[in-house]
This record gives sequence, structure tokens and C-alpha cells, in this order.
Amino acid sequence: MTRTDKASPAAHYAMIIDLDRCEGCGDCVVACALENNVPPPNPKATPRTGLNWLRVFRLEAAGRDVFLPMPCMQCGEETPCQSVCPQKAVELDPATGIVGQIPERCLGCRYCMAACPYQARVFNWWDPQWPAGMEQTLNPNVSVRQRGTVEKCNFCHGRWHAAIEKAAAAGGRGPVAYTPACSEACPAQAITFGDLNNSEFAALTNKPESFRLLDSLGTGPKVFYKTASTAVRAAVTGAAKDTPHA
Amino acid sequence: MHSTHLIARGACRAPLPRFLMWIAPWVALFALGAYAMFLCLSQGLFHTNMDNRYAFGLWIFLDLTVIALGAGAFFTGFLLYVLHKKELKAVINSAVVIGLTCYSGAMVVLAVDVGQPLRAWFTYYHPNVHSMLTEVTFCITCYLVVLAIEYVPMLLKNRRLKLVPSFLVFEWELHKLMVVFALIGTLLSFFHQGSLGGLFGVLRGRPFAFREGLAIWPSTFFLFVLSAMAVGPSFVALTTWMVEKLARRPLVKPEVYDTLGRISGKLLLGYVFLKTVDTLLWINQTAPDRGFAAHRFYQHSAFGTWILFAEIALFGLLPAFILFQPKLRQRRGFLILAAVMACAGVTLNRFVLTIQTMALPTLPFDRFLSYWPSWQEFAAFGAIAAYAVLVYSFSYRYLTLFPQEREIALAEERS
Amino acid sequence: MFPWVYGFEWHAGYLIFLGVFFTVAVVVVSTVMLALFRTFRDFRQGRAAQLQWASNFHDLPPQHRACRHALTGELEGRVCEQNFDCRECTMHASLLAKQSSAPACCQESEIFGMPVPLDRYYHRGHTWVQAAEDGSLLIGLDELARRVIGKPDSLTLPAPGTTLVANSPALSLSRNGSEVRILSPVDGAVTAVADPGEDWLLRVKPAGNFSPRHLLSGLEVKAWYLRELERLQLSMGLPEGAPSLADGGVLVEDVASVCPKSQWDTACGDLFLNA
Amino acid sequence: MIRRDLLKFGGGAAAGLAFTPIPWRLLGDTAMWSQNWSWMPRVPRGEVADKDARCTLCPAACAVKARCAGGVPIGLWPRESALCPAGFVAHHIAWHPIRLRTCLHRGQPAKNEDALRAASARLSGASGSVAVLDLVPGRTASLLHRHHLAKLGGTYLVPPVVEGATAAATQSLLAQPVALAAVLSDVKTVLSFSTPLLDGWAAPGRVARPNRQFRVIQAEARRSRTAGIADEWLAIRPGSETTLALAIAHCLLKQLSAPAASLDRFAEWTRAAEAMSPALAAQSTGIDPTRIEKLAAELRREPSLVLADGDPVGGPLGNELQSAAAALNVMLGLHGLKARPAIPVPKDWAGVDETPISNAADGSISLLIIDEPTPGQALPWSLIAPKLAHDALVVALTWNQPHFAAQADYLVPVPVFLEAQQDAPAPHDTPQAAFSLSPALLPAPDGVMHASDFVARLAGDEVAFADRLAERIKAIGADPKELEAGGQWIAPAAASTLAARRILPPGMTADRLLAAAQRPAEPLHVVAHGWRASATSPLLGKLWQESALRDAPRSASAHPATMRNLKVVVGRPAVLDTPSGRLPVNLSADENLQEGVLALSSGPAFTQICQSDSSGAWRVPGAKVVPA
Amino acid sequence: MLRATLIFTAGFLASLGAGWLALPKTLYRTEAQPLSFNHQVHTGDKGNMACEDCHSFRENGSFAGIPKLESCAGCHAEAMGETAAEKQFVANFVKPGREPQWKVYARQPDNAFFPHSPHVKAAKLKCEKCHGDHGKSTTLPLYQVNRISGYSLDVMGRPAGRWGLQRAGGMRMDDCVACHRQNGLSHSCLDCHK
Repeated sequence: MTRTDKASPAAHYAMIIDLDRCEGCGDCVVACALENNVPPPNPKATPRTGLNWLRVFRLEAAGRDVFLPMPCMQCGEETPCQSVCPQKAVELDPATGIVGQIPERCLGCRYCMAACPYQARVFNWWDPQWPAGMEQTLNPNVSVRQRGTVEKCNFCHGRWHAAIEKAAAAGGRGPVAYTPACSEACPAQAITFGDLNNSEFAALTNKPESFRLLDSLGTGPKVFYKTASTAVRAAVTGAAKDTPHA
Repeated sequence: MHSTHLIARGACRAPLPRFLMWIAPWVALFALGAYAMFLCLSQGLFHTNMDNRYAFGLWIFLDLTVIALGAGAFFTGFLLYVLHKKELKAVINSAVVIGLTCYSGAMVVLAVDVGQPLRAWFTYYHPNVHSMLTEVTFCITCYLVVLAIEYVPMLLKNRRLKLVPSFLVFEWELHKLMVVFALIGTLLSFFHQGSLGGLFGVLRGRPFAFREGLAIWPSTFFLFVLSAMAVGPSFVALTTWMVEKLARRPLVKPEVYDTLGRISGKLLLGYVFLKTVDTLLWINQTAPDRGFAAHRFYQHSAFGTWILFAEIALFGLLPAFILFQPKLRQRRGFLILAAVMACAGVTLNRFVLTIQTMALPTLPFDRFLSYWPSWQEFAAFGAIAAYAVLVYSFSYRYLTLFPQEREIALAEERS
Repeated sequence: MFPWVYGFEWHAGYLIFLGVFFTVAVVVVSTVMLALFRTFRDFRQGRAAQLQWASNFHDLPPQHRACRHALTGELEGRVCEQNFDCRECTMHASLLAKQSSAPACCQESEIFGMPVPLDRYYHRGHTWVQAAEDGSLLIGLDELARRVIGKPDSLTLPAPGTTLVANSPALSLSRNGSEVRILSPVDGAVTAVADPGEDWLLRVKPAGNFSPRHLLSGLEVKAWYLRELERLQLSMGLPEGAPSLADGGVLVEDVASVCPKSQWDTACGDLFLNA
Repeated sequence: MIRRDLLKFGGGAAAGLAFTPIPWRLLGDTAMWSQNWSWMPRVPRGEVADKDARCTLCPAACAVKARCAGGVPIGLWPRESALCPAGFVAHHIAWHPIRLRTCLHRGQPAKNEDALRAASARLSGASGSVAVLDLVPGRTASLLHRHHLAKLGGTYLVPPVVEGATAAATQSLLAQPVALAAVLSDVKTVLSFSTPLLDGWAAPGRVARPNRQFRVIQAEARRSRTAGIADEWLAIRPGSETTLALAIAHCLLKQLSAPAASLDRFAEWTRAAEAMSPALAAQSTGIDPTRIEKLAAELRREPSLVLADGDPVGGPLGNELQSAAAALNVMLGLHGLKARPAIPVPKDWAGVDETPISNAADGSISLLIIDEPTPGQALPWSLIAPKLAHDALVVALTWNQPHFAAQADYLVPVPVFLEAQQDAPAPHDTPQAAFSLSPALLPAPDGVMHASDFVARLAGDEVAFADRLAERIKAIGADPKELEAGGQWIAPAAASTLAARRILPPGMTADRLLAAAQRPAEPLHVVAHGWRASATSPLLGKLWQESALRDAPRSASAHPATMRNLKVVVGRPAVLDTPSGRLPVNLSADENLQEGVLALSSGPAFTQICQSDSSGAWRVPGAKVVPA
Repeated sequence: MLRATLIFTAGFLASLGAGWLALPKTLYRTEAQPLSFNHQVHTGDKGNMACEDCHSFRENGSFAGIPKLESCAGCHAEAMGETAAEKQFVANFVKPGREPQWKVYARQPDNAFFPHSPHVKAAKLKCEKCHGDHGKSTTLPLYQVNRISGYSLDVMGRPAGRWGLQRAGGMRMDDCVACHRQNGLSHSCLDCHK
């Protein structure tokens, strides 16, 4: 939308995931589902039809298991999903750089799922159901999505809203700092979250051992991966031909 | 006033019981498909076997194919009304009915395929002009209206409706303006056939499908239009031949087949040439630039390089060659064989762009996944096929789809 | 879609896209409206009946649209393009000029045992017109029509005072379930209706001076009758071996009762030019 | 004519409709309806506030920040160290689909009083005695059970120790009778025999990579999650852990100095170790001798610890292995093991002491009360059944309905986490003993009764659990306000240095060790593993059902060669057929497994089919896999 | 021909009537509030209270919205005035301690995020800007819910054919967007949707 808010300049939130620290415990996956009111699995759900805004891939490199958490990359350039959504249910939010998915506008044509190179989008194949009474434990800052709509990681945008409200209460304005659920949950602090506008966080991203997935496609992803081991990097970026298993 | 008075004079149609026998299985298939659609709409799309990787499945593939084959309507109209190929007057009505059933069937399946059909009008109210799907939605619905308007004159010429004076006069006036609808139909079809191809050509995230192109239109845009125009006449010829076989009487003059075959052959040859150029460009330049060696797309056993050969050479070059030779084209058997192969070629092209694009992994650690549609998906599309056959059967019985039928019957009577 | 909707972008691409959509919509709607408007105009100008006939004529197969001069052999195989309305036909005018005078032929003629009086004019829809002394015209069914229809189950004649338009249905009759409409040969207003037993059906006061230019008379009638018998045989679709009229039989009195219903319906359709 | 008029009227109405708001409002409102379906839940609207609390599901007692909306907890977030996946969603237990809310008598609804009456009737009966099987020992409720059992003359049974088994085994070798805790922060290398050290052990926070200063060498038959991320994985043949332990002892004996020799039963230990040379061990373990020697040298060079704890579902690994591991720890100098001071108990709470269930006499229990307060506990019924008298009454004070539904006569609902103030079980892997409370944030459903109140009422003691808890807090000397605010009372560390008195527990002979070492592996060796917290919340299905991060329950894998000679096709449903039951499994092939091993991921279902063998390990003898 | 057009226009007018007159009445279901509350008495000269006295902010900046029973019971432990409504309030709600189930006009759908603090504290907007003169109303207006979409009239949709009847102020999306545009503030989807 038109970026007319002079008062608070735009933030460009980004994430750095350290592959040497992640051990696939799944804290981030559970915390993400808890924070964003993602419904518990339908009895018939499988890994291919499941609702996980954040998936953790398991690979093998140099004989050891490597785990790779894959949230949405919030692609900044030529956002593939935004350019294909026929009714503008997807929008690269100018204030935060987050690719928003508005479930009320989404009619479930799933074209964005076909367009996403990272397959970071999931679809509500079933009506979301919670055990009786458990709806009291839903997060008020996130709305529940209906069956037949697509949903994706939005860097816990509900927490950005809460941070904006708290900052405004204190009279402040401008980009706010907040931590998404996965970053707060990670026992190994493997996920760091920050704003590319502030320099020392940005400096972290252009270190030699940090890289981005599929950046040859030119979609400008904003999630950087970091590893000191060349074997892990080769397995992840596909240079070496390991047998991947999802 | 019993039913014979609905059938035009001089058109001998099967007696009612035999006609009911013919439509009974199709009605049954339609009922089964309607039930499957009801399940998907009322309970959810888990009834299909699609999943988060196969966001598009059988329905989108068959939609694309059916709309490509339904291109016969706009192209025959264009040839007849704009290029004045008078002999096509014999098949224009049949082509319009095919077009109408194909497009309306595809729209119904899209409504079921979409997760929230009640919000379908959002694409009109909040259009994203950069998306090819917006363009497809706009143009297909407009063209559906144009097809319906082209269907109305046939309807009003029914023996019973003809007796109402205002209908017949309105039909006469509308028929005079039919060239306007043919032109608009061609414009709309050019864009939505192209955009259906553009759907996949613009996907930066899917190197298998991504193509460079002209301005905002990827090369698949123009290839889809060309292939649709090439296969349209073949499909019209194919359907006319099938109806003749079912009705067990000649319905059109031989030169109609010849014209359809000739035009289809020329366009198919052009398409094959451009498709080959585009594929070579894609293998050597587009995919490698984006970091994906083209041979890796074909290393998975299910879709080897044979699929590329089949689509371009076997089902492209061969039918084009047959249709191009007048000697071969005269032989009805060869013409129909070439038509079938042309249709198969376009269907395979649509299959590759939808299903193979979904199957191939983009991330290095992701896997090639396969998918098999559920019975609900097959049944839903069975209903569309049944709907098309039913509408065509009723139109053939109660409306005059083939004006030359009486003339040929009388000529045969004389000899 | 509209400027007041949230998310309306004032960019070139957006405006072009919606511009094209709205123009296409307007063109489609206005074309349909134009067709509707022209229909109303036709009705107001009374050209509806004539257009109806033009549309029906357009659907007849070429074999049934032979030109009157093709019947008499002057123009071989010519198909009429003027909906049998020779008054506007230029070809007819030029041929008439060549034939200086129509040779008067004998009053009575008989074709295959069917009396065909030549003192009257014949319309291609098998009705005859005879000018009466007081300037009105008598209209009746010719012999072939009477024999094909036989005794109709119901006959509806226009009430006196209704205006007739040439080539548009004047009266309709129905026999064993299917309805046949007899076309009116002339323009004019019905003044009297014949009571049963008369050989004529309607007495019509012609609109303007009556010109028989589009009606058949004299030699053409004989050639026309031969072609009609052949056409009747074709559309009745008699099985190959049956004795056809060509080898000298006389048309049976009441064809309807003899010939199967569907063939009779097709035959009537062709004979009386009901598409 | 009427029909035509109606058509005209209808046509007019239809044309007019487009100029009214009806179609457009319908379009708009149906689209709005599609985002507001009545069967969709509404998000709560109360004030969102954080409340510091403690998770008391397991001994780690992690500090959590309970985020509440309108007073109802909507999420638990880490406060000091990290949480395990279940820690985030522990507040869902209250609404878990399998949650028991009313008392059941053989499936029919009943009242708690009926269970009490039946239990006290059985008490006054003559034969046999009462026993309380406490699945989570070390809580205040456990102390109260032992206190009341003293009055009732019953026994207090505890399940076999799984997590902390090595520490328990080493404890019996020490000079001073003190509780031991294995502390990983003091060691440089950890040799773990099939212990899920990096995967489920209490707090991942303590063993997550950045905090982990020690190397992990995992000796396991299966490429488990720990084996996958350990520094080194020794792929040993199944059941050959004891052989490897003895071989390492063999090498250590050669390089070791004298002091250990003075311990009693050392001769027995050396006899067993000498018999197992690395070359001999290599045949049965599949690890070449030079690696075993290098491993022994590594362990001796820097402070290291040997672990042989079991898997929460797979069960303990057997007494022989635990004794061997304890002996190795003694030889290596008891690094990483600390004495853990006990948490003070009110003076008048004297009670019976713990008896492991295997030591209970057969057929001796006429009234068994099972206390299952939290998810994550698994115990094979085959361990309990022989101890019961033929007409024994079984009352299960449990949080869920299915676990003991088949075996218990009465199921009595108990308050779950956050429904009543409860304390965490005694920690087993931290040096200092700590006491912490979980607050009561949720109203407990009526008909729910605290387990210790049930046993107290049986023993005629009317004091409610809450008062007893306050009593204990006073005895500990902690400030109740601070504990309610999520604080933690930590006992002062015991300064005593540890000295071992003997190297093998009484009754553990060299022949038993060597017999265990050479036990022939079964044709199909079932290695069960489970994930202790999988039953906490349906949301955890995200990890195993909706992603392949964890193995789904009842999924089994075997080496392709084993699959071939089992004549079973991958993907086709199959059944694990065992003498004591059948378990449907879905099979997959995994080259990392050894031949003849069936790795089974399962929840409590495994405990229905496994049996405890002579050495106390849970095995599935005579298992076969047959197509379903 | 005349008769045909007459019938046609009759149909035309029938549907116009249904659309513009019948629809607005039937589309909205009106629900009564648990009790009638008089703002005028509280904010006028009798009570001279400010909005913030009841509708207050919590210390963490979130907005408390409709006051709970105990803040009303603070003054109304006993009936202070003589109006029947207040007596009924004290008898039915204060004494038994039953929380009144208010039907909130301004209740935004779950997917809309409207924080009060940026608007009231940072932008210093008056309550009337969005809630209209609700503060001076003597009786609570009828709560109108759209039968199909389930959203309250104040939050979603403008009722056709009810000019003059709809309340002032604006809590609809168009009003929010218009206000943001006037003040040069961003109004992209994620600013307000959650």
C-alpha cells in the first residue's frame, strides 16, 4: 500500500538461523503453532497436508544429522506469492517488510502455494477443530483462519501489534523491536531476529558463513542461514548430492 | 402436442426411449460427480488427495486441457465471421455448444476447487492486475457470457420457440451482429488462453515452468494461445466425426473436414517450431541462469526426457505433418488420427506444466513427490464430462447444430 | 474495481486492465441492447412477420429454394435469394422484360389427374389467388395441398378484418397431431371467410393495387407442379422399390391417412414452406 | 395466457433485481459469513498478562512465564532456561481429549465416594495388604502416601528407575548413604549406552549445543536422535552394551593405578573384565578392538562419565549394564556425580520407605492404588499383574481415561497441572535439591479429588493436601509468597566428597555379567523408544503427525535386509505379533539400523506387550512382524 | 404489446420495493441489551464523570473497554436514584453478582486489531470521533446484527435505505481508512488485520 506514514520509518525484519546450533528438538514448531492459533492436527492429517507455519527439515551431512528450520522467507524483491495472488490477499507490508496473508480476503485458489519456491505456505484442508474448552487458550492477538484458506508464517505479526500498542501507550512511535515465538522458544538460541535497518544486526547477515537459500531465483529472501561447516552448507545448498529426506 | 414437435422438421432423431437409453449412463455419472462436489463444498477439500505440495491437481490440469480444446469455439467463429471461410458455417453451432459446455464445466470445477467459493467475486472487486489468474478469471467469465449469447440464437431457432414472433426476430437481429461477438470472443480468448499458459510461465519460484518472454507475458503465454488455436479445429473435427458415427449419418460436407484439418495442420506446425525454439532457449539459458541445470528436471523416473519428446515430436510434429499433406488429409481415418494426436499433444503439454511443475522439488533437500487423485476428483470431472455430453445431446436433438444435415440427406435421397 | 473501493490503484496497468474489461462489458451489453432495440423497431414498423419469414426461409435446404426460372429451365439450378419475393428480384424483372408477352394458354390443365385451373395465380405455398369482379381477391388451397392434407382435424381461419402479410402465416390447420401453417400469398385485409363446402377459403381486400409479380401463372405452374410432386416424393422418403408417381400412378385422395405420421409431418413442412 | 404473463412478470422482477441492493448485499454478506462461521471458535477477550510460574511435569521444574488472557493460561514461555516442546503446551492437559473428568467404575460413571467405600471395605478384608504404586515418586504427595501407608501397614511401590538409573546404581556402591545426581556440567566426555541424553532428558536447555561443554559418545544399536547429533555414534549390535562396558573395563584395568583395587568385590569385577578382551568383544559388538582401546584411553584422560539410563518408554537397560556402568564410573573417579541433599520433610511425616515394584512379593497385594498425576509415565502391566492377589481391587487415581481403563476397577480423576498447587518431583540430574510449586490458575472440574486426599481419607486423616503442602513449605523454611510467584527454594549443596566402598552391588557376580554379555540376541530384537511428553497436548502432533521431525507412534523401521527376510512390504500395514499381544505398526526401511533390529516408536502401547526379563530390562521375546 | 410492458414494469417495481424497502428491515436482527443504561446521567451534570473513569486503560497500555460489575458496584452497591432501571440493575446484577452480558456495538471482528492507546494516547483522538455521541445518549440504541454475516451494524456494512437512522461516528473499515489517509498514515492490510 502507499507508504505515507512519515512518522514511523519502515522496518525490515529478518532472521538468522544458526544450523550448527539447531538439534531438531521441535520447540520452535510447537511454540509457533501455539502462538498463532494453529489448530491441532486433524486425525487424518499427514506431513504433506499438515498445518505447520514453520517446518524443520532433516538432512545428513558428514554422517551427522543436520536440522533446518524453514519459516517463510518474507521475500522482499518480486515477492512471488504477492504478484500471483488474484485478489491481493497477500501483501508485502511496507511498514515491516513482512509478507502478510489476509485470511479474510483469501479464497483458497492456492496459486500462491504453487508460486512459492520454498513451499512455505500451507492450506486448511480441514475445518480447524480444538478439543472442547481448549478454545479458551487461543491467543487473542491472532485470528483463527477458516477452512479453505492459505496461511503462512508472518514473523509472529500479532507480537508486532502488541509491541506497537505497548510503545504507543508509552507515547513512543517508530519501528518496534519484538521477538517472534520461535526465536523466544529456541533452547539453543539458534534463531536471532532483528531489523536489517540497524547496522550491527545487518552486519551479522553479511558474514562469510551466512547464506540464503535459493537466492539464485532473485526473490530477496530475508531469512539467513549460518553454518561454519562446509559439509553442512554443501548439503543445504545442494552443491553435494546427499540423499535428502524431508 | 407431443415431443416430436420439439425436433426440427426433416431431422430424423432417435426415438425417445433410445435417446433416454443413451443419456442414462451420463445422468448417473453426473449424479455421482455432483455428490462428490457436494462433499468437497460442504465438508472441505480433504476429500481430494491434493496436499500442500500439490496445490494444483487433476482439476487444474483438466481445466486447462478442456479450455484449450474448447478453443474451437472462438477460432471457428473467427474463421467464419472474420476470415469468411463459408464452409465452416456447417460446424459453427456445434463448436459454440462445445465451447459453452467446456467453459461452463471448467468454471464449475474451479468453483469447487477453490477453498472459499463464496468469495470468488473478490477477484473482480479487488483485482490484482499483475496476476495472470485475475486475467484468466475476468476473461473466462466474460467469454462465457459471449458464448451464452452465441448459444441464444440456436436456442431461439428451436421449432417450438420459433413460433414466438419476438424470439425469431430477435434471433434475426442478433445473428446480424454476430460478427461483433466473434471479434470480442477472439480478443477474450486470445488473452485467457494465453494467461492460462502465463499462469506457470511467470513463476519465478518454479524454474521448471519459468520462461522469459515479451514484456509482461512469458513465452508460455503465446505458446498456449497458438496451441489452443491449433487444436481447436482438430477437436471440432473430432467431435463432429464422433457425432456422425453416433448418429450414423453424414452431417457435414467433406470439405469442412478438409478446411479444419488444413488450418489445424498449419498452426500445429508453427506451434511445434516455436515450442522447440522455446524449449532449447529454456534448457540452455533460462534455467541455468536461475541456478537449475535443466537435466536435473528429468532425472526422476516418473517424468524422463521421453515426456518432452512425446509432447513435441510424437504428438506435435507427426499430426502436423499428416494434416499438412492434402493426400493424407483427404483420408478421413488419417485426419481423425492426427486430430486425436494433436489433442493428446496439447493435453500432455498442460499435464507437464501443471503436474510435473508441482512434482519437482525446488529445495535441494526436498524430494520428488507423486500424487494420485481421489475418487471425488475423478467423479467431479466425470460430472463435467457428463454435463457436456448431456448438453450436447439435448442441443443436437432439439436444436439444429448441423444446418447441412437436411441438404445432405436430400442429396443422398436423390442418388 | 471502482475508485471508492479500498485498494484501488491509480497506476497505468490497473487502469488499462479495468478499462479493457469495462469496454468489453459495455460493447457486449450494448450489442445485445442494439439487437433488442432493432427487434422493437421491427415490431413497431410491422416488419416482424417479414423477418420471421426471412429467417424461416434461410433455414430451408437449397433443394426447396429453387428459383421459379430454374423450374421452367431458364436458369439452371439457381437458388432463390429473395425469400421467393420476386417483386424485388432484379433477375426476375430482366427475364420478364425479355418475355414480351405471356402466351395465353388453355384455361384448364390437368397434371397427373389433378385439376389445376390456370385462370388464377399460384403461390409457392400452394395457395391460389383469383381476382374477383368487385376487386377483392379469393384465396384457396390448391389441389395438391387438398390431397396431401385430406380432411384436417381442425382449421383456424383469420377473423374478418385481420390484415395479412405476404409469405406470413394466414391460417393454420392440424391433422393427426402435427400443425401446419398456410402462408398468405398477398398483402391485404380479410373481408369474408368462406363457409364449408366452398372451394375458396378467404376473401381479401388487397392493400394497394394487387400485383401478381411474385405469383406463378401460366406455363410455370405445370413445371412447378412436376417439381413439387418430385419434392413431395423425396421428403416422404418412400422406400426404394415402392411404385413412384413417375411410373403413372395418380396421387391418392387423402395422403395423410396413408403415409406414416413423421414422414407426413416432414412432407407438409417442405410443401407449405414451414421450416 | 396466464403462463406467458407470469413469465413476463418474472422477467420484469429479474431485470429490476439488478437495480436493488439485494444481489449485491447477498454477495457481500455471504462472503462476510464465510469468515465468521458459527462453528469457528472466538478468541478470548480478557486482559493479557504474564504470571511467573513453574512447570512441575518433570524433575527439571523449569521456570515458565504463563501468559494468561482473562485469567486463563494461553501459553507457557521460557523464563530462565529453555523448555522442552511439551513445556509450552502443558496448560492444554486440562482440556486433553483423553482427560478423565468423572469417576468411572468399569466404564460406568460412579462417584469418588463409591471408590473410597470399596477401597476401605477391601482394607478391612483379611487377605493381602494395601499398596500404593506411585508413578512419580519424590513429590510431597509421595511423602504423604508413605506417611499414610505406615498407618495402614501397606507398601509404597515405585516403578523401576529409568532416568537416573546409573546414578541410582552408583549410589549403592558408595561409602555414605546419600542420594546421587549425575551432573553433566562437570565432565568433558560422556559415554552413553543407548541413553536419550540429548533428546528427552529433562531440560534440553541444559544439554542444548551452546551450553554443552562435553563430548557425547553414543553407543547404541539404533541411529536415535541422540546418536544423530552426538559427537560420535558407535553403532553396536543390539544388546551388546554390557560386552562393550566389560571390554572398556578390561582396557582400564591395564592402565589403572592401584587405589581402586582396595574396593571390595573388586576381584569379582576384574574376573568379569579379564574374561572380556577387546578382540572377543569386537565379534559381538561390531566395534573393532583398537577403537575400544582408544575409547578407554579417552575416558581415562579427562573427567568423563558413563551413562546407562533407559528410554522412558523403552524401559531400563538391565541391572547388569547399570552395575557395569556404575563400576566404570567408580574406576574413572566418580566424575560428574554429586551428592544431592534431601529436601527437609516435616518431622511427624515419618513413612514407609520405597520398594521397587520388582521386589514386591507375588500375589501379595489385595488393594492397589495407582497414582498417575502427569503424562509421560509408562509401566508395563506385566510388572504389576503377578504382584496382585487373584481378587485384588485396583483403584487408579489418574489424569487420563485410557491408560488403566482395562485393568483398574475404579478410575478416580485427579487435578492436573495448573488446576491445583503441586510441587515438582525430586530432581535427578542437578546437584542441588530444589523445591518449587506450580500455581492453581484453572478451576479444577468438580468431581476431581487430589490423590493424597484419597489415601489420607483411607487412612482416616482429614487434613487436606493444601494444608499439608503449607506444612511442608514451613518445614523447608521457604517463603510461600516467593514460591507462588514462581520462585524456587534450593537446598545448600552438600560439601562431602564421594568415596566408593565397593565396585559391584551385592549379588552381582561375574558370571551374571558375562552371561548378560553373551546373551544371544533374539531373532528380532525390538528396541522401543518413545517421547515422554507426547501425551501432554494434541498440539504436539505437529512434531510427529504433521511433520517427520519425530517418529510417529507405532511406526517401526528395520534394515532393508531384515525387511526382506521378514517378508513384509514397506507401506503395507503390518502387525508386531508378540506372545503377550499384537500391535499394528507401519513399517519403513532404514539402512542405519543393524540387521535383526526393529526400532519401534511407541507411546504407552509398547508397555502392553513388553515383559521385564531377568535383568529388569523391558524386552519383547519372540516378536514377529506379520502383514496385517 | 402495451399489456406486456405493463406486466413487465409491475414485476420490475415489485423487486425494487423488495430490495429498497423490505431488505433493510429484514436483514438486521435487533437484540436488546441486558439492561438500559443512561450515559447522560453519568456524564452530564448529575454524575459529571469523564469517559476514562469507567472505560479505562490498564497499566500495560491495553484498553479495559466496558467496565466490569465491581466497578459499577463501587457506587451502585445500593440504588442511588429512583429510576426503575437502576433498581432492576441492583436487584438482578449487583446483589447476585451476575456479570451483565453487554452486546458491544464496537466489537471488531476477531481478524481486526484496533489498539486504543495509539489512537487515544498517541494521536489524542476524542472518543466521539469514532463512537459518535454515544456518551450523551439517554438510552442504549438497539444492537443490530446482520443475520447473514453475524457482524454488528456499527462495524460492518452500511444499511441501504436507512438514511438518517444509522448512528454517527464510524467504526467501519472505510472510516478507519479514510481517517488514516487524511492524516498521511499507512493503512496497509497488516496494520489493522491480525
